[in-house]
Amino acid sequence: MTNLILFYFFAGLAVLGGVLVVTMRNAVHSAVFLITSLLATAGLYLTLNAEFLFVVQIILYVGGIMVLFVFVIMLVNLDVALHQVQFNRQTWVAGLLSFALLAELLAALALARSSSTGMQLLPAPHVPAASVQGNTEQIGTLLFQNYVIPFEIASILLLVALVGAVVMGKKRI
Amino acid sequence: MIPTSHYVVVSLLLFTTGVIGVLTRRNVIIILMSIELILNAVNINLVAFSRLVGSVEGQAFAIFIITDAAAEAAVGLGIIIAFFRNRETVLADEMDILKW
Amino acid sequence: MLQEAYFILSNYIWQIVDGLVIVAIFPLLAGYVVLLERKVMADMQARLGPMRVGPHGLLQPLADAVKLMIKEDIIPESADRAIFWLAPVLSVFAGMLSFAAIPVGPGFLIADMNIGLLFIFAVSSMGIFGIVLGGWASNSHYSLMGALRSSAQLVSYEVAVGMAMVSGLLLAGTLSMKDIVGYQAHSGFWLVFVAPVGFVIYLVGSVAETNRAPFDLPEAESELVAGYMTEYSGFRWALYFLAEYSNMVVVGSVATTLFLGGWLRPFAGTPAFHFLDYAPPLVMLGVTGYCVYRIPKQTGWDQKFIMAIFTGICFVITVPLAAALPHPVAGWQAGVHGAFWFIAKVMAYVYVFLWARFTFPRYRFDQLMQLGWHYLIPLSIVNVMGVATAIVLHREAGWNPVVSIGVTLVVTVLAALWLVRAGERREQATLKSAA
Amino acid sequence: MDEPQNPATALPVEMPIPGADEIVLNMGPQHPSTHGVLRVKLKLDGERIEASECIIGYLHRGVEKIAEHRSYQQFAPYVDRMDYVAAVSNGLGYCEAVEKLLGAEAPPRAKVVRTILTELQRIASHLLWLGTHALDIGALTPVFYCLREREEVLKIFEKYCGARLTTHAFRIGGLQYETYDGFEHDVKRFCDDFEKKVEEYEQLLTGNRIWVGRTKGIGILTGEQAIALGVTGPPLRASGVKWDIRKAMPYAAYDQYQFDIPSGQNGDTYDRYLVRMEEMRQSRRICLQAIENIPTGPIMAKVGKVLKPPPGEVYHAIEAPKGEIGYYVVSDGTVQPYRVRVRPPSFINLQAFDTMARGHLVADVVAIIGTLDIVLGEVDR
Repeated sequence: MTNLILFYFFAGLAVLGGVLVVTMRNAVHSAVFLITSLLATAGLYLTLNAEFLFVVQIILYVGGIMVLFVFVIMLVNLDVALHQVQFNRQTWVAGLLSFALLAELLAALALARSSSTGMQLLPAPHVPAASVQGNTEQIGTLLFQNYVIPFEIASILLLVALVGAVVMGKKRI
Repeated sequence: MIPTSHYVVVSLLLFTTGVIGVLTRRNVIIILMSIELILNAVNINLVAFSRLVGSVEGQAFAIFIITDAAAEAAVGLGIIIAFFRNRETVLADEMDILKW
Repeated sequence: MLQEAYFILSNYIWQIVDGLVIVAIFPLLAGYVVLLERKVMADMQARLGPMRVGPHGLLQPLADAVKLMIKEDIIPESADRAIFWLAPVLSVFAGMLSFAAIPVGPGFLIADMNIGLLFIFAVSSMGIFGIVLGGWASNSHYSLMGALRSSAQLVSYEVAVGMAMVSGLLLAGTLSMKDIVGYQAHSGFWLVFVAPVGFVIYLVGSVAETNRAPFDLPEAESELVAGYMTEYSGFRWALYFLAEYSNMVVVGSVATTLFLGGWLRPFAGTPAFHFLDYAPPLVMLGVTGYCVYRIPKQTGWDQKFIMAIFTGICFVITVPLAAALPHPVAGWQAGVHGAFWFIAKVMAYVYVFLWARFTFPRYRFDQLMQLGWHYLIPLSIVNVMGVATAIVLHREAGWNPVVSIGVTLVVTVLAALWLVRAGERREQATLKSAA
Repeated sequence: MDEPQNPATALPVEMPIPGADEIVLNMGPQHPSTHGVLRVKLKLDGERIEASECIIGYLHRGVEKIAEHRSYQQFAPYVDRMDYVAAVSNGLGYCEAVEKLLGAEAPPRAKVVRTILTELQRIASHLLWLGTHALDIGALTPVFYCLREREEVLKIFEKYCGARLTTHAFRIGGLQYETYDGFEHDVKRFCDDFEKKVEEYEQLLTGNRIWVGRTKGIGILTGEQAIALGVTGPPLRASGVKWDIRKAMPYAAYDQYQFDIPSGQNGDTYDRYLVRMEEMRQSRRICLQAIENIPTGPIMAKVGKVLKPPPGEVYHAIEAPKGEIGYYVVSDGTVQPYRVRVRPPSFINLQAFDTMARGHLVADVVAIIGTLDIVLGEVDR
């Protein structure tokens, strides 16, 4: 019961935040609602017992990426931009197509639930009985044993992105 | 225990919102933010299914996606800064000369 | 529904009580840190400091709070009202939420999360938004520059602070705040003696993280007026202020937990030092005695009365400390003694902050970044590798712990010296090219 | 920032296309570290200064104009209010200028007492400078120590003439007051204590890495630049030019005493700091020498009650704590000066601000304003 209330709270906040990100005129407001949405998502992770991901989401997404966004929004002076038209001309087409996509995906989900041959989404998830290791240790073991090469590749990707960002941000190269 | 389908629906909604944002907004920064929303929707799915399967691999994948998002944001915002410095705009449909 | 509520209440009643106590005490503590700061500052500067409100200014925090609350609340005309409102709240929210994971004493904490330390790290990283958004929403150049500075500063120093924490975590092998202290109790050594370099990095980094002098550039008074707080007044300003001092207490608590043995008494494992258990009640008794001695010296019955009340408070604190004797190892006895040592250590840590503030000039922004990126971050990485090597040498290769730690420590310190030398050479080169 | 572009206040550089991080920042007139009501307009690239402009006049009181409607003696207190932290030096310059115009000379005893008081004033002024400069750079504590020492000097002034800040200590022709009993003792005690105190300040700041980092290489002014800009006082000497009016054109009783002129090599903020610290020591040395042997005799020359200098003009300059303060007095033979023009050191030193500030960061602006040691009362007059 409590879990369900929490879920609906976080889910509603996440979706509402997402919608406001897309509709807000001012980029800083969009960023604030994106932060809300991301935090709500972090809450969703908690309801899924993924507490390490909860923390990672806050540290990396909220404390890292979003700071970068806000930083750039402030550097890029948007006083002028506020008075410009915020949406493209193809808004309606795009909106319709997106809703069509949503309807399609929802239909697929509904079909999957009803069909017996489709993917079994309905059965209650089987959670292993309280595992000896905590969530953090499990992820750590996984990352540093099974996925150590992807992990290193990701770190190189970050390094490349770092260099790229520095080069892009430089005035004269 | 909340059914996995609930999470999938939330993820779908977020995903669609993100897609709408990417397709309709003119401001590149907001487009980037919408991409973050999409990535986030994917993460919810991954974590939800990871619980369904009963392993944490999905969470590990989510961490990779967050890493990707960070890299993408850094480079994307770097490009926006560079572009703004030269062209004084952050609107996607004004970025139309391919080379400057 | 009701059953569930009852279930929650009955299972978490102690957490709720602890939470109420901690949430009630820590803002007060933050207020009194302000008084402490002013008194310490006055002492270092050959003055008396606040003396008017209450005997020796003891009621000054309350007076300040009342004054700030009834002050006119000004929102600049061209400010972004919603975000202007949101920003200070966010700051305080981040500061206060961190208290949830701080173990004040054994069994005296709100939530024993197995990701406690990361949780605090995450929540305090959210505090950046309070500053950045506040600076942006004020629509003033000074505020904006303060905000940009602080976001750059916090993001850079977070790396060094995080790495310093990692060096402690590697040793403790857990993220749970409670277990970290448990590890230190078990091993008999505070981590500061095992990973001193990590502690120093954390000390410097945490000063920068809390925007305190000599790293208080976001609010550099002489340059940016008050940085991101320039346009704030009254209660909103008080919220920022509260956030800053709560953050000081939070970083002090983290340092205490991670490096200084948390609630442990000095020499907790050595029976020969058990007499130290008598120190807390004796210290408090001494304070009480001093207060009694000061009562007749106050001018006016009101001052005498307030002094008497403070005497009473000190005595009330003394009683459970004394009652917990002679062997405070378990239950509430351990809790009160643990809380005493914990708060004492936090205050000592905060005192270092104040001491630094009144001694050093302020860094310039590029120097600050240089210190962070050229010295602290490389050093913290070297330190993490050193600690990891020490652990491997001890646990896998079976070396003597003292030898393995000593060797890696020497290497780390050499690396630090090399960094400093390289930095000096670079500095001279730039000076030469400038001239 | 959106004010109409007034050509007089427009930035002295052409504005290129404003980039992503170029802003114009207005520092002051109400700002904690512009030392009064100075307004500095900065054009910033990020935090780097591309151009700057000082806008003054917020404290203009028309001191020079007032002089034309006051008698010579009546005007003397007004000069105290120009550089209000070094009132004694201002008064000395004015009194000596008028004495020169009259052809009178103060008696030896008055000269020595004037020297002592002026040197004490120099110490007081430098102490205030040190405290506020350190405060600007972020060291909160030295200012209180400095004010504590300055208090001792002000006490001596108070005992001597009843005023602490705007003393009006001297009269045209000498002194109005005889020194009080124990004057020598007070000065001697102050000088004896002061030796240790300077050491204390140096311990706090001179070797401090942050202090050195904040001041070394900041606001460099070469000797040629300094001379070209008319900079005088410690900033000039820190640039390596050994020019001190006390030695070059001795006035009062300076020719009787031994003292050195400290000078620097790099002309940066750190050197100016060191020069001023050394100047305080030298001032103490002069005071100690002077206090040993104050001649007896009258303290006032015979100049009469009504001063009517012969028509003519005179320029007299002295070395004030902040630099050369000069008085150009024109007499038309009446009881009121025809024109008094003051050459204020702060005003002329402030000219060097733009030269010193370009290429530095916003944080350095406060260091540079601090190191120039300006007093807005004197800049605007």
